[in-house]
Amino acid sequence: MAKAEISEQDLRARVQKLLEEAHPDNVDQFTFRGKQYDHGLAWVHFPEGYGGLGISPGMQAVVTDELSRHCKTMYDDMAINAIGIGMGAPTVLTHGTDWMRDNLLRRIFTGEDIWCQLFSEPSAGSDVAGLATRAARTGDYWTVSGQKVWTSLAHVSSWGMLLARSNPDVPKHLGMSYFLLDMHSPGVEVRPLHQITGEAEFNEVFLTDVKIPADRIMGREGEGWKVAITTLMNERTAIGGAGSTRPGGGAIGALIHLWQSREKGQFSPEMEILLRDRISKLYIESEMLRITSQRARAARKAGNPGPEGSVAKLAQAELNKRLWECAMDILGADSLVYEPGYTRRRPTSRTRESRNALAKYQFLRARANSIEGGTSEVMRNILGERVLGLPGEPRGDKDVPWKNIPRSA
Amino acid sequence: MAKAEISEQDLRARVQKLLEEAHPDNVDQFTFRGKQYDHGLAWVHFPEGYGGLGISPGMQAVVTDELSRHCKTMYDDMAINAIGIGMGAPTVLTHGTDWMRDNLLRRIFTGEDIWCQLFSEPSAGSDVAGLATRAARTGDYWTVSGQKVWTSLAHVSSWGMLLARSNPDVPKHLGMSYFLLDMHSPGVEVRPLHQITGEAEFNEVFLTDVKIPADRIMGREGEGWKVAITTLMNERTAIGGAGSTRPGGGAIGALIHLWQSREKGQFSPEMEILLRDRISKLYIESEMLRITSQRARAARKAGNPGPEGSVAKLAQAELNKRLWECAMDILGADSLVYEPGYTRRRPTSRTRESRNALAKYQFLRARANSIEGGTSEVMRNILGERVLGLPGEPRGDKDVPWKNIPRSA
Amino acid sequence: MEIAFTHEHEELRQTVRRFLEREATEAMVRHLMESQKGYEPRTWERLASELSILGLAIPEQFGGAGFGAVELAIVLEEMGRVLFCGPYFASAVLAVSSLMHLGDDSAKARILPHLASGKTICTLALVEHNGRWDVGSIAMKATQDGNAWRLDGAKDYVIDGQVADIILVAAKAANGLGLFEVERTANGSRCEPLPTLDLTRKLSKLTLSGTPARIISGSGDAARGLEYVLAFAAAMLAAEQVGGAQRCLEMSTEYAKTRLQFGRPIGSFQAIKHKCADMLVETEFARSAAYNAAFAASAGDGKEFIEAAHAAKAYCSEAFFHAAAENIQIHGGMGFTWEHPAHLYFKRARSSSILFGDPLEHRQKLASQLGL
Amino acid sequence: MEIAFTHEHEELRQTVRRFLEREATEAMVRHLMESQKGYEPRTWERLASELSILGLAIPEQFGGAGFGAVELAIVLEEMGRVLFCGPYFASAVLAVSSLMHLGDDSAKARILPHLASGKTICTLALVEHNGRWDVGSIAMKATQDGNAWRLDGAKDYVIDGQVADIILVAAKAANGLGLFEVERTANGSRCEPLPTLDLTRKLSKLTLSGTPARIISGSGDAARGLEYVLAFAAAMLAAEQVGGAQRCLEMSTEYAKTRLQFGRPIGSFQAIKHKCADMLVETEFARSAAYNAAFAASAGDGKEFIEAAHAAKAYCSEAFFHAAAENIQIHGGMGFTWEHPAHLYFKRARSSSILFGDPLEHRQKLASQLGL
Repeated sequence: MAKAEISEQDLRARVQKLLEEAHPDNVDQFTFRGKQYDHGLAWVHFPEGYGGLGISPGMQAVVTDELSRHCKTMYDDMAINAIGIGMGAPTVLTHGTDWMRDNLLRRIFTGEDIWCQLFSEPSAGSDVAGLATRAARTGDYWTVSGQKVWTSLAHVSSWGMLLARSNPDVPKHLGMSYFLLDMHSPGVEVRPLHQITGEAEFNEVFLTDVKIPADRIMGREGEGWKVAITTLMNERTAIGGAGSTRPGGGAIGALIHLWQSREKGQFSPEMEILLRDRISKLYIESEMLRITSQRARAARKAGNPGPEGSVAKLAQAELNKRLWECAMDILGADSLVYEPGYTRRRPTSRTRESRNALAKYQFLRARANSIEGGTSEVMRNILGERVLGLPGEPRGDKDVPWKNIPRSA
Repeated sequence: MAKAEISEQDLRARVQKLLEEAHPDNVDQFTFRGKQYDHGLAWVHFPEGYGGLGISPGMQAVVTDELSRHCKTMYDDMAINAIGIGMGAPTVLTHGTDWMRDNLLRRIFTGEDIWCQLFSEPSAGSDVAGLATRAARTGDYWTVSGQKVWTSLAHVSSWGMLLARSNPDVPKHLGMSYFLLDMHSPGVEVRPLHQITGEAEFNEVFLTDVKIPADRIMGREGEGWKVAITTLMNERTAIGGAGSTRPGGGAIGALIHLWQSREKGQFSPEMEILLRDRISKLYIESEMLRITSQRARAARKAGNPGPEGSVAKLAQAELNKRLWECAMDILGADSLVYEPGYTRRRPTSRTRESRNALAKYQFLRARANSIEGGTSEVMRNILGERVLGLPGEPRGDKDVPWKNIPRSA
Repeated sequence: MEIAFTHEHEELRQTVRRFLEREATEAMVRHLMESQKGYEPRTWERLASELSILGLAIPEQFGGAGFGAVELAIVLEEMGRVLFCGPYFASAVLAVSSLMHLGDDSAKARILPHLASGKTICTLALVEHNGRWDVGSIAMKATQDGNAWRLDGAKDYVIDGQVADIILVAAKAANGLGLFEVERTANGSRCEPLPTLDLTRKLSKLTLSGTPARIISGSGDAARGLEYVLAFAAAMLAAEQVGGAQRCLEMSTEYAKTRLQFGRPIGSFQAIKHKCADMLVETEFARSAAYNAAFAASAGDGKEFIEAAHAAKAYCSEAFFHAAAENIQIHGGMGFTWEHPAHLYFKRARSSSILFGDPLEHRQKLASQLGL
Repeated sequence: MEIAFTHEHEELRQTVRRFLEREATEAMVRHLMESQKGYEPRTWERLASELSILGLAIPEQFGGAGFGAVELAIVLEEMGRVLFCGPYFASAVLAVSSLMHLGDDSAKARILPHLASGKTICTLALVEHNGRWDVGSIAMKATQDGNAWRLDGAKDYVIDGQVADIILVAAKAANGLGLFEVERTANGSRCEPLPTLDLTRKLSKLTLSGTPARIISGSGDAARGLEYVLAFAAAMLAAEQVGGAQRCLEMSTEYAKTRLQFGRPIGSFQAIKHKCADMLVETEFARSAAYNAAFAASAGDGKEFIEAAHAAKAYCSEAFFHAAAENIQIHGGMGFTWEHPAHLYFKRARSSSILFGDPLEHRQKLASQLGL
């Protein structure tokens, strides 16, 4: 807070100083990003000493800009440690212990420690707070058993943000605690979970009598839900902000490209007109998604967050499915073929594939858009209740002890 | 039951005998239909003495066929007394007193007494059983006060089938009674209710301290809901069975006719193709509605009623709206005009209007299809719960006294 | 291009909203929709004197406020909310943009000040019997007779023609399309009201036989200018549609909160709640579409604006219609009565989706622009 | 025309269903979809010996059961329910109907008995690289050389070509289209498996270079006959789609009854319940569409059948795809895993909607038939 007076020019000078000490084109990732952290240029809105300068988050763009002017090597936070940087770091900053802040934040930023999130369970999907993984205290340890699912990056992670039930005798939102789990602890088993595409983006994580030291809790015992909200808020922001940022870019750009490179004579003139109308419609909706997201950002900046942000997650999921369905229709009979065949790989980023193959992959992958990060049904509830103020449903799971709530096996 | 052996030939002979006694081309409606009733040819599946012969309802078609061979004047039950014949008569037969059966059925069939149904209330739409019209017993009379709505034909009716709350201290389905209301009783006020089309197909009926003799109850006190189910079942059957009965007939036929008589040059070639695809799609759906209804009839006949019947009501309502929207798009700019302007008439049957004017009327009128006789939302609940066996919602209005249930003003 | 309303914009919106809440009540709308003229002269006068919005998009030199598309869009959105009855769209949008884009200096100086003051009401007559909003379809004939012109032909669906003092008529002369000024009461001019589906917006049929007219679009071909005016009208109508959609969403939400069935508010049922959520998404998208077109219009009249206008009219038409239809459904039987305002929005939505081209047409034109 | 199944029809359905419940389990489907051949020879043999359904639509004189389209539709609906893997559609539907409709007496007598017994597997190769199911697009060249014929060209998306002993190939001769019999292993024939989106139905690409062939469609032009075969295939595929849609509805309903979230079955939430209700409506309509086409086919091959076939393929494709997509959504994350069968139906639905023409094409052809 003391440094609110740092000017853009000053900030650029600090980047220059960093580059004099370590240049990403000359040293390795851990070294360079470690220095970047030490200079307070990792996440400038964090406090000094924790990789920041205590200034407005908008100023991070200045750092990025200055780096891009002088470096060929540019690191992408999302590629390095999406969950650690996007959700782990803010959660540690807000709810972590001093030990955690001092020992974990730097390694999150450098990418030395990859992080994952252990919230969802097979029996608790939309109803995350209904989770059943048990944590029981014995002496200086918690003993945890249960099963987590949809855990990206678990197979390469050092740390997991674990939400577990520490007290089944109180209503469900009140009986959870939030732990920092060393993923190399005995009793942690990670198995790949293959999806409709054949790939395993996610994992299942089985926890069997895993011991967690008592000081690895974030927030207090029973306050896990509150801490989880911090994590989830950062997830929603990430997802809601997606979509194309320029007219005709992103998925709609790919669709138009597919259309424009169709083979002559592939369609009858009538079919061309029908498909053209669909593409035109999808273009309009993609534009409106882009502009609505832009309005949301502008409103947030102006301190007037409106409904535009929550709208984007729902709209994008539904639009994306229809968009890739249209792509398949443009491919026509070629969409019967799935070259080069289904794989069992673990994708990090998409490799260079033919335009057609990529469209088919996206067609399948898009089905998850209306499920992951909140189903479209849950999003409609949120819009209806939190934005429009409509009343909730009568609930039988709110004021009763968790153990008395009926749940799936 | 004794007459199950009546053959088709025998039945035709009975019609011949009727025609010798009274011929519809020579005598008036009341006289002819009175004789038809006396001969047991009104509704042949009713018992002897009540306008029937106790034989299968399918045999009514033989009567109609024989009449149509020999008479120019053919009466349409729906035009004469839709509610009395369609719903009143079966209810009287099943739940009425001897006096009612002896004195009312014949006059229902002749059309001397028009009937209406007094179930819906402003505060009880989808939730008919939540109704608030009060009936209190004092001596030999019930005193009734409240307001009914959506009452077709109330302004010309002699009798109304009235559902009212006789006991507010028990759960809602258990506290209703079913009355036969003389519509000319003091305290009954009928006001026309104008709709989106400007017309008044329906009425509001205000009941203020209306006295009903105690023997005008159908079923027992508190059993009104059971009796109402008989009435409503006959309503659903009537509505569910609607739709075109031959390929390309009914609404879709009208739509195609509109399309084929469009003016040359009204649309660009692209628009023609886009509209043509929509019409083709609507044609397919209309066909599937027709065939599904036909399958439902066949299944009922074969004693295996399946889901096809309940499906038809929902599908028809939704299809009809889209169909007339398409008609408006075919009319294009002409759909801006509503010739000859909105009227305040009370329609009996549609008068001969221009095709375009009729389409515009239907476009507006169709909006009610997904509301009247059960909203589409209620129909989806019924399909989900009664046909697919999905669980109901948790309910707060089932086991508590009616008077304790929150309701709209 | 960024969509960002200023503090002044918000003030304009609030001022107009407060004014309309008093002056354009449902009772007033119902009164005017049954009337011949379709507007209330005292309210009209106050739009000029109190709010100064009749000349909102007229330059100051011609007596206006010197604003543009963004400000007009704000006013129209507010008018759309309440189904404002009056020739605002005809006079302050259609006529002003036609004059500004096509009119010669003399016409501007002669007419615009009177439009700004509200003393003269003006409209544009473009589309003809085939109902295609398309300058290629214009058949009205303009004949030069010395310095004077005469018009022959018929125009259909003339917005608020019944009360226009001056009608701007697009017609075909020997050397191309021109825009002509005609007095409604001129010799050989007949302006008949049409019975409209949407009672809140009056339409007329205009028949001209040898009617004296004055050319105001100079000697060149007015085709491109008229095309711009059509796109501008579509963009502005889209803003009006957003207001209508927003109001339908509000009515539905309000009703869903208070109407009880089965012992609970109907808005607690997902069937209703999710309908409202979808309406919200579509209304927000419609807002983005209309604002985008308005900001594009104030930035220029090039390709970016034309695309934005097509997208806005296509999207907003469907969003408003859907919201108006769902509003009836959510209100159940009551939403279907004449007494309830839901049908007024439904009819407005249907008619607005046709005026200045329906969604299919705009999507096609957009597709052509995009080279699809 | 009335749709009325007899008692015998119901028996056939039950027999086939019981057989498939044992023989076409999910485990078997997963095993076969990963295999090269894509079918289990022992099961195939039992379809002939136990159920006698390989020759269901083959006349008794050629060793078949002498039934027709309605019976085939029943079998296909049941196979569609379980994603049956095997060349039934290729051999018992495509090849048999091609031979019955186009084949000369000698071809019928030579081939049909072996199809009925299951000793020979046969398929039809019609569509080529452009993927249009349209006899006008056929470019495969047939050259007469004395009494012998040779074929040159390529066919794409040949269903179960990888295991066909005989492939019926539509090709262009000097005097029009003809249907030719080719052995898969003949000289100059190359049949390569394609990596398919839908693993439960194998497709091949067939390349012929001077490959010896026998003409079986006589000396006339086979175009109209091939068009009938295409319509018949579309109608039969529609029946298979109904089975798939019905199974998706059942899976969704079952899951919605048992899966608890927020302390209650998810099927008690209207968001899920109404999805299921809409799936039910569409599945029943799809059933009407497919049955109608099957009964029309058994009644004749005229205009009524052609219309019914277009309507069925258009409607059932969309209904199955929608049911399969909703089934994934209702199952949430689990429905998106490889382990759960939902994705198998989704991929089958997508591919079936393309095979033999997508909904847009069929709606267009129907519109032409109706004179729209």
